[in-house]
Amino acid sequence: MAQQVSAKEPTAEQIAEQKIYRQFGVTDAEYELICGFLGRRPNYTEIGVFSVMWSEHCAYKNSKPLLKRFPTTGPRVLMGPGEGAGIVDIGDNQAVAFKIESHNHPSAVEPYQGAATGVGGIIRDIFSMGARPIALLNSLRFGRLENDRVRYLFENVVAGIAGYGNCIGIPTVGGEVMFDESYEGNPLVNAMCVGLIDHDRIQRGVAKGVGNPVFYVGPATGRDGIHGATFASEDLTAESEAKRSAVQVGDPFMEKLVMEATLELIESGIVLGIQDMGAAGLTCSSAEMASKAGNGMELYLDEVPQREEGMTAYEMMLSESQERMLFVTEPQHEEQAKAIFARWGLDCVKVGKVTDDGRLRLFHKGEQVADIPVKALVDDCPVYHKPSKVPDYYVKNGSIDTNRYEQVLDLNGALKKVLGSPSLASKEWVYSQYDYQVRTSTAVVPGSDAAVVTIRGTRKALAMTTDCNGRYVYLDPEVGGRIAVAEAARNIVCSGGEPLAITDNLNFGSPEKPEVFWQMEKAVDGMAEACRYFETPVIGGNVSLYNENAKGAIYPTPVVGMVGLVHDLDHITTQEFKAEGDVIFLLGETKAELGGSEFQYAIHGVTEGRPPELDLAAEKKLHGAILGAIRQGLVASAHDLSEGGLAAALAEACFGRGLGASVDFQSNLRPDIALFSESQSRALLSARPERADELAAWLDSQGVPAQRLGTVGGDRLTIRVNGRAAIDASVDELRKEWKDAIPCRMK
Amino acid sequence: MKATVYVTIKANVLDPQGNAVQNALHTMGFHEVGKVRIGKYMEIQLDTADRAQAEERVKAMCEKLLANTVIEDYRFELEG
Amino acid sequence: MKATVYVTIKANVLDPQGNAVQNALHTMGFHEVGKVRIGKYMEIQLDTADRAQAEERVKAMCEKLLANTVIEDYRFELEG
Amino acid sequence: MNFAVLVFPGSNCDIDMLKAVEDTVGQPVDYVRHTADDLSKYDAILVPGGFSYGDYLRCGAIARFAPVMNEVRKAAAEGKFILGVCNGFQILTEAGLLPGALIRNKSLKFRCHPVDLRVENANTAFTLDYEEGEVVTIPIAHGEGNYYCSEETLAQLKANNQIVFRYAGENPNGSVDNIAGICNEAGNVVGMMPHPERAVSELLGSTGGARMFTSVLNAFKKRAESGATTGARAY
Ligand SMILES: Nc1ncnc2c1ncn2[C@@H]1O[C@H](COP(=O)(O)OP(=O)(O)O)[C@@H](O)[C@H]1O
Ligand SMILES: [Mg+2]
Repeated sequence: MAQQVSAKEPTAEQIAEQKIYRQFGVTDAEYELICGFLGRRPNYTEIGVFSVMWSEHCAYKNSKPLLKRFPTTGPRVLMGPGEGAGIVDIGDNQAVAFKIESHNHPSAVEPYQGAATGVGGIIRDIFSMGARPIALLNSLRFGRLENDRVRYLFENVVAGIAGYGNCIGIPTVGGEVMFDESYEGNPLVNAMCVGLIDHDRIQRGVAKGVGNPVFYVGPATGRDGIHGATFASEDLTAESEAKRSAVQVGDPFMEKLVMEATLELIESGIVLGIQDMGAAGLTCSSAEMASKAGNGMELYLDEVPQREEGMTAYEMMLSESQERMLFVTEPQHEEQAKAIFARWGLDCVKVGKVTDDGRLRLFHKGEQVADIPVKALVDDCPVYHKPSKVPDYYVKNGSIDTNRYEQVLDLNGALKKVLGSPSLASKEWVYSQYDYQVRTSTAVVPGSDAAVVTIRGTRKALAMTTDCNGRYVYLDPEVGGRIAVAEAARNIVCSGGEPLAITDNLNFGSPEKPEVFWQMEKAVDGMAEACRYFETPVIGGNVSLYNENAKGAIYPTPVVGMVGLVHDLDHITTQEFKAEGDVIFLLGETKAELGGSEFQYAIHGVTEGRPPELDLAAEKKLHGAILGAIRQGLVASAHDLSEGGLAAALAEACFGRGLGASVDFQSNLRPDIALFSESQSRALLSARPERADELAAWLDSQGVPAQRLGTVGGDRLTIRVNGRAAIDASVDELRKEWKDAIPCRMK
Repeated sequence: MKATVYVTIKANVLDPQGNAVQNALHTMGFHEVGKVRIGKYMEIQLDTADRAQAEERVKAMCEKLLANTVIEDYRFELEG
Repeated sequence: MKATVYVTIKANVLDPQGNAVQNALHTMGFHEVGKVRIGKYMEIQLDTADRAQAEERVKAMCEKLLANTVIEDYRFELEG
Repeated sequence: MNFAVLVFPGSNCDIDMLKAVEDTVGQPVDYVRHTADDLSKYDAILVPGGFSYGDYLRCGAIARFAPVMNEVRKAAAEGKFILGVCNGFQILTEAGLLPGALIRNKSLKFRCHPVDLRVENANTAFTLDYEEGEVVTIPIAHGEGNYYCSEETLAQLKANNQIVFRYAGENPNGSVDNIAGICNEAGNVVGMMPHPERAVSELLGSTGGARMFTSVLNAFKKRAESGATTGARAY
């Protein structure tokens, strides 16, 4: 093929001879395959395009076999995995679109921009479906706050999320933050966006209609976030330094304009296909859109708006400059589309054409610089079934007795320590930096089990949460995976919602390590099983692998983002006790389960043994019972039991309104174990005294074990176990430990 | 002694703020305006007389705190 | 031509960012650091050759947009 | 009574403001874009929160040059009712319609939470329905809400009773004299950092802001009854 490449770029021959493709993460075998698809050796642009399309991020080459194990369909699912976001029906021609995505590695390098662009990316995934983004959540993991770098990362990741979400005007309504050595040097930053859409507005990323023009919208393309390997082979001269890939910087103001204009464009009904430029930028969006339509695409790279001089085809195709979109419309709608964008002060530039030959062809400076079968890029990446091996630590943990710790007698002290552990402590320091109320639809603000966002013009609302306890997953990936789904569902149910579906973010170490691959397999199996059981299919997600630090892989952390439907505003329920005299019930069974608990970590300084068990049947029964009780108006407050067990849950329920409680817990366990065990499938409900008997009868009829613990009132939390004093502390004093834990460490 | 520190966004890194100001100046009729880049300007009083040491210390401050060297460049002057 | 604009916070106006940086530098062991003031540093490319006119135009940009004279002072240099 | 809610590129509390008008007083209300050159139809102009032009350079600095601001200036001079909330307040100070400036929060952090406000002046068009000294709960959500003005300006604000709201509890941003909201000398232009439009229903946490909307409707009615159409303190 006749072609001109910049003098600096290696030729196809050099790429082959010097095995330059290896620097792009392309293996020898993959390189041979690529040569086969092309019928010749790839040039520099082509190998670049292949390398990003065949990366784990785009091709899921190590995780595809696992993702197939997830249930992805259901009566409500309108769009499953594969598009920007999954979509679930919520009735009345309305649907909810949501997805989660990670920005772990960018955030480790530049926390503010890494987190900000992570938020920007997930928002584009939602509005490119035609959905109006209505809420954001984020799931974060860091090392211990005693470490300077960890505090720097935490401070700036939170600021970056706030900076982007606040500016664009989408409320950040929930999430989670946990701290553990395991994440030191490799923080996890997962962002989730939820949007609302009418059924007939759903868009897909398809390049429909041979001959139709392809348009580019958004800011000019710079050398942002290009494959690190690119310049690694060059000597560092001043010139190459200036050309080096730059950190992506987010511009939420630009994204706000692009979002409003895009939604207006979609509303006008002239869009045939649209996709955002996320990972692998122009390459991924063009190839995927062509592939889904079974078409090809030509791109004229000279037309692509460029921020810097002298950009090569390779650089333009791989750039990850933010806030850009690609869409296809019919030629006669060009002016209309341009007018819409102009109203928002944006250019909309024709950069290509849909073709019928199934090839992605790139033209630059009068030459064809790439010619690749689209199918090879999108569908033909080899899929690997990595070897899997049971890790030694897992076997060893099987024989550890987590009840062998000496009994803790100072339970007041233990509760304070657990409440003051940053993972469990109040996250107000985080969420008070987020505008969680913009759009005036947030009915349950951060601080309860799940956030609840109302849907204007209806009596309905959406409950949403993210959950995953990496310690449990580490100790037993299958059980931990199940618990992640179960806990998310429990949070939704306690807020008055019916769980609809999940999106997941599989954060793991290197899949090349058989022990890590085993964790992935088992976790996915556990999650898949729970999703089937609760009828909450997986409608989309993201995989982030190679999360490793000097000490090895992070805890396996498959974050679950779940959305539930609150059928009526009257069902919205929060976790805090509401009034003096209300009767407190504990639902579920408490067993001696300290493995992976916050108590084990905070008091005994270890994470070992097996995590709590999860009985799917018991869990589902619990959900039905709670939701039924809420719908009958029997429940004043509902709070699921999770980290910190019964003692922490009672304390948290007291904090909201500063109301105390006096309870007596009947248990045959040692008091410290009884109060801090993290047995699953439990929740605390409170009811007006006059409804208490009715609630008890209802729970009994549902076959859910329930214990009447005591009553709400006063300004102290008093817990007895079998009539014997265990904890007695003022709510204020406890709240101080819980509230100050993070701010004090961040001073 | 006084240190004056200039922190600028690296040449190839996007400067949304600079872009917005550039657009605003155009809208206001300042058509002669080309690229606008916005950085920080800091004045730091130093209680020291040792210039060589100050040089080293200010460099350390820049690297550690004042500039984010992943996306920013810096330079400084000492005076007095 | 290039204009370099310096926008500084007026002496009697609180500079929360400057104070925070000052405290942070102390905590980091830079005890010689006295007052820290943080302003803006802007580089503006100008497509003009007329220096006197540029002087006047940049002054107008500063007064109108680049500085808020309720809280900020500015000065600028022209070059090239 | 006709309400306008201004929309600048980057405004994001425009919807909330419009819905608040509908939900509290049910009067006709329109979005009016930053390019509009005629506000004569409107009796009240609401400048909503958000991040106009990304809040780049300084909050509200660029928005102040939007074409519609000339009309806002005219409307202010005519004595029409103008309320700037959060970014709207910042725009009004940048535009010189209100004295002072809003600088970064002392904590350097964005802060979003409910605050208690004391009503200091219950005579403005937007606070008629409150009692002087009354404490109401209204949320804030800002990173640059630290009100600053010179001592002379502060003395004038006090002398003219231009301080409309003060933070009653902890001062969340370090503002001079705990100021949360002020008005111009004539009392027809009010700016405040807290968001009354977010406090109009129990479902969303509080109703402390609802009376700002009923107030201005009452002010409008009073003015209509008295026959006055323009001028300071005409209500
Ligand atoms: N990163 C975050 N962003 C926003 N809200 C958060 C974040 N982290 C925690 N929260 C909020 O704090 C509350 C407590 O969180 P968490 O302890 O994880 O709850 P649970 O154990 O019920 O899942 C929740 O309302 C949650 O949404
Ligand atoms: Mg919970």
